[in-house]
Amino acid sequence: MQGPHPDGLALCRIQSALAADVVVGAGKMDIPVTAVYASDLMSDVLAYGKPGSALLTGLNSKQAAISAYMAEFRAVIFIRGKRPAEAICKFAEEKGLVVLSARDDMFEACAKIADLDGTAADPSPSEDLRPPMVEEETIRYAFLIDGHDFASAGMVSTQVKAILKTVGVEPALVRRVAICTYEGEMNVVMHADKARTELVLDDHEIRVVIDDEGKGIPDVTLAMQEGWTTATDEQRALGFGSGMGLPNIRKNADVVDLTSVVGKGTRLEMRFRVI
Amino acid sequence: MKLQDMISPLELKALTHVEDKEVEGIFISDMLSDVMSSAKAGDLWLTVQTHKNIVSAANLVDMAAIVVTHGKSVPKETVDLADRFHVAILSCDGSNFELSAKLHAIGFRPR
Amino acid sequence: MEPEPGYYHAFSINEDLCKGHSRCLRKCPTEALRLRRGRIAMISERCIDCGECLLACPEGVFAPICDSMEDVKKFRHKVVVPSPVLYAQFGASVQPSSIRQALLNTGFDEVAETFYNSRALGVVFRQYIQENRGVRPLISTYCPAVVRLIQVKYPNLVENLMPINIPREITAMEARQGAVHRTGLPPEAVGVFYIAACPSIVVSVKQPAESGTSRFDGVLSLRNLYNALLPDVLALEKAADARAPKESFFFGMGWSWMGQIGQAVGAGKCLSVAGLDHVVKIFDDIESSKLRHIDFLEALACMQGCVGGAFAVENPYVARANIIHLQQQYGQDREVDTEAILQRYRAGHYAMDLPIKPRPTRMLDIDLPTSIKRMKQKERVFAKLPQKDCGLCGAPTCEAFARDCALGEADLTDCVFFSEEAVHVRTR
Amino acid sequence: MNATTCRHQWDMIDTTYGFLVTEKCFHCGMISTEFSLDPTPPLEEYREGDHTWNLVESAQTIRYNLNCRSCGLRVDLKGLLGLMLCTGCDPVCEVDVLRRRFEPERRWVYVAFGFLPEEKHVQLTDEKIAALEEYINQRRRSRTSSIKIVPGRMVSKIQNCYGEVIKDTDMLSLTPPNS
Repeated sequence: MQGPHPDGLALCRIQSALAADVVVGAGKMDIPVTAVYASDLMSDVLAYGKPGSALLTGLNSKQAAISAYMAEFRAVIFIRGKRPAEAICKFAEEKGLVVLSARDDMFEACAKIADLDGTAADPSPSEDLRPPMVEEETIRYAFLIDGHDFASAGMVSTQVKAILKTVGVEPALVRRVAICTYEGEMNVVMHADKARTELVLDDHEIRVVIDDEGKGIPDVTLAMQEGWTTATDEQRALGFGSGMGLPNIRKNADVVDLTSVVGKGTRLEMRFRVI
Repeated sequence: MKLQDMISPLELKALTHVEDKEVEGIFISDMLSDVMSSAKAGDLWLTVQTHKNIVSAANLVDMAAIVVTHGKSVPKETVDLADRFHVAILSCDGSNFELSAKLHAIGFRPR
Repeated sequence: MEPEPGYYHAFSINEDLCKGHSRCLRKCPTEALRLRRGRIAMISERCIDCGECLLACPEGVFAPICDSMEDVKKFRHKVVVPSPVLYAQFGASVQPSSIRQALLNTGFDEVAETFYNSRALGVVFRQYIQENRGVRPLISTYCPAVVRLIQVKYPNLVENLMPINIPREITAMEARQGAVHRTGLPPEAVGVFYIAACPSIVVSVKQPAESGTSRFDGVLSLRNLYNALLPDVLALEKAADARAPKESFFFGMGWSWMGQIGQAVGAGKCLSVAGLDHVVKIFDDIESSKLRHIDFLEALACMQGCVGGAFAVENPYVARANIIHLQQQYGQDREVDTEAILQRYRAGHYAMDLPIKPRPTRMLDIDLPTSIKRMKQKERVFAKLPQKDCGLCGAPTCEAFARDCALGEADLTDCVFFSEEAVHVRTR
Repeated sequence: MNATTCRHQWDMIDTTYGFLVTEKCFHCGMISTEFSLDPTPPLEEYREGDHTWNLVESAQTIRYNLNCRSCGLRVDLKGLLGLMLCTGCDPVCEVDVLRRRFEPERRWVYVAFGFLPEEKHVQLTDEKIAALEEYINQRRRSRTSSIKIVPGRMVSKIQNCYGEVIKDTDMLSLTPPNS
């Protein structure tokens, strides 16, 4: 959402454009919103809504306020003069959500907000409010690994595994990812100070990136090759081999990218195709 | 404004046969109750709903067409039912808000 | 509520008795239980029949479904195979012979014991471990709840399950053969029944994990049988007091508490674990390939092992002390003919009929993109939940509630932290 | 102007959003429908006489009345549960017979359902249904197609009916209605 107006549009400008009543949050009208999400379908709001948005909706129900809160929206604007019930206001008040009630219908309200564009001195703030509407089915998780913390080694791979199982990734693939993540995690615990692990999952690929701060690997090619020569068939049959971390990763991941700067750290990216 | 004149500037994709109708207003909602209460004949209905009962609602008040927004894919049974009752369904990748802004930008004003 | 078709469960749920304590929700290791609209509901495919809910519920909402003596009487020749746990239920001084006699008095024609096969399988396990060096650790299939847990939550570990049959099933097979031979009756006229210490065994007989058929014709609950046996056992004991020398009785290494299977396999790279909480931790480690140096894992669902089963009457610690006492009195070590056992092993006598396969459970969605969408919803909901796991929404944890919401099985407003209305519903 | 000679010009008035709650007694199989203004439907089963009511479905819907802007005649539609488009599922059903007859002239048949059980609720009279039909057709302003509204009692077997009812199911849940 980085556009010319990273701060977005102040709620008071929307409120005056719509001549909307401020139902909750009169003191918060200078807060900016960075996108507008116009929908009555709360499952979508929750899945695709961007944090910092304003929700325009005709669904006058507590679910609207709860979903907006969970998706980290800043405001809920009820259209067509719908006035939220006491329970909704109370919830919004508690959670710091601004609630407006506008008389316009959804199209008029959208058009007016988009039109604020023309009155702004700066170029096109409305562009900011229109982030590309990509309902991308991607999910990301981040984990931290502490180097030298042998007691917690394996925690990240256990979490990664649990996530993949819940999503319903095929068990054999889950295991490959878990083994690679475990090996990567062990490398961090043994050789680095700390690392950030990222899991990115979409419908065609699983990516695990382990970015560590540590001594680094002097010869990446050698590190990768060493395993190839020493790993026995038997260890391969087992799916792992003690001290065979990298080759084991290479065997279980579809794409491995290892880059390292001596004295700084190592970045290990492992990718797995989802069939 | 004619429905046919909106298809290309708004990058709409027709999923059914589209009769050339006059679009008199824009109605955005994902609730059939709202259609019952507030939609007008001749409105273009923007929604993310794709269940086949949208055909039932759009037909009752004789809306100009249904535009399924947010890039939702529309099940075949909905498209089939729409064709049977001469209800036009189009789809687009943009959000309700984005499409509103575009409609406004191409000069559409409700009657 | 009837369990969904497809998965047999060893208990029925009497909703009318449910007072909404929700103790069972927290105890369930697979999060298979929910309180929906003030009533208990079960997600059938998640349930592994461990019996934790039975033990947790003060109201008796979960009633075991077992066979009765009526079912036994349908057979012309009736054989009973007691769980070794049975002998630990009547005190340390009660003679096993009295218990066996009491069983015969209830209407059985024959009592067959698992002790010998438990010893024999120790030999077989050792041999199998030696011959098969691939997958490690190999996991015992003795506890049906653990086998189900693997099928449901650890499908990858199915290949670690040791494909050797268990003592009770082998005993049932041998007992039937023996009875047919002695009586001349056709095999179907011989009824072989097990006395189980937990519900998971009932399920393992009614719907074996390997989707074959059990060698048993039915299962009786130890708890149900206990009251019928007790007066008889006590009377027999009284009468037996006068009778001098104690009957020699082969009371071997029955597998009734944690460690006994490991002990049967022999020292070395064996690991024993009991209690589902601990089993789950060990399984996580195995999946991350942490325990590759372990050869054999004995994993039991109940704390302490089978003496802690939901159908057991005696306190598991007392039961264990009783068994130790019995073993000292009646001798636990009798030589087994290793060569004969190995010969039978090679002939396939101990092999499992069919391989055990994973049991698919409901994911967020079959379609991966939809599933990912639901996962995002779940994570967003979870991030904003109080994370106090109060259980008032009817789900055991906030995490489970978030997942239920994403699946459309619960409403956001069910969380009492978001809606006061929900409080009234729960406090009925 | 006299109400009987007035060419009514209908407006929708008294629009109220609420829930259409469908409950079933699992002992006798009887179905009961109610319009509820509570923000959440009843969650628990409850007893009422011989029946134990369980929630089958709760959908959002609206209730409204009609008012003639020329003569001020009001038509109370409290007895109207909802409208359903007949899509043709039972060839022996009278509604389907009508549908087949009217389809070539683009006259679409909708069923106006009343609440259940019938004896507990005021049922829609033919006059009210006629007024509703008139209102809808006036609202449509179409010269090429029209709407025919028939009473719910015309449906031969409600259990076999697969028409599309105008209501909002699952709006409050995270699972979209089409999944």
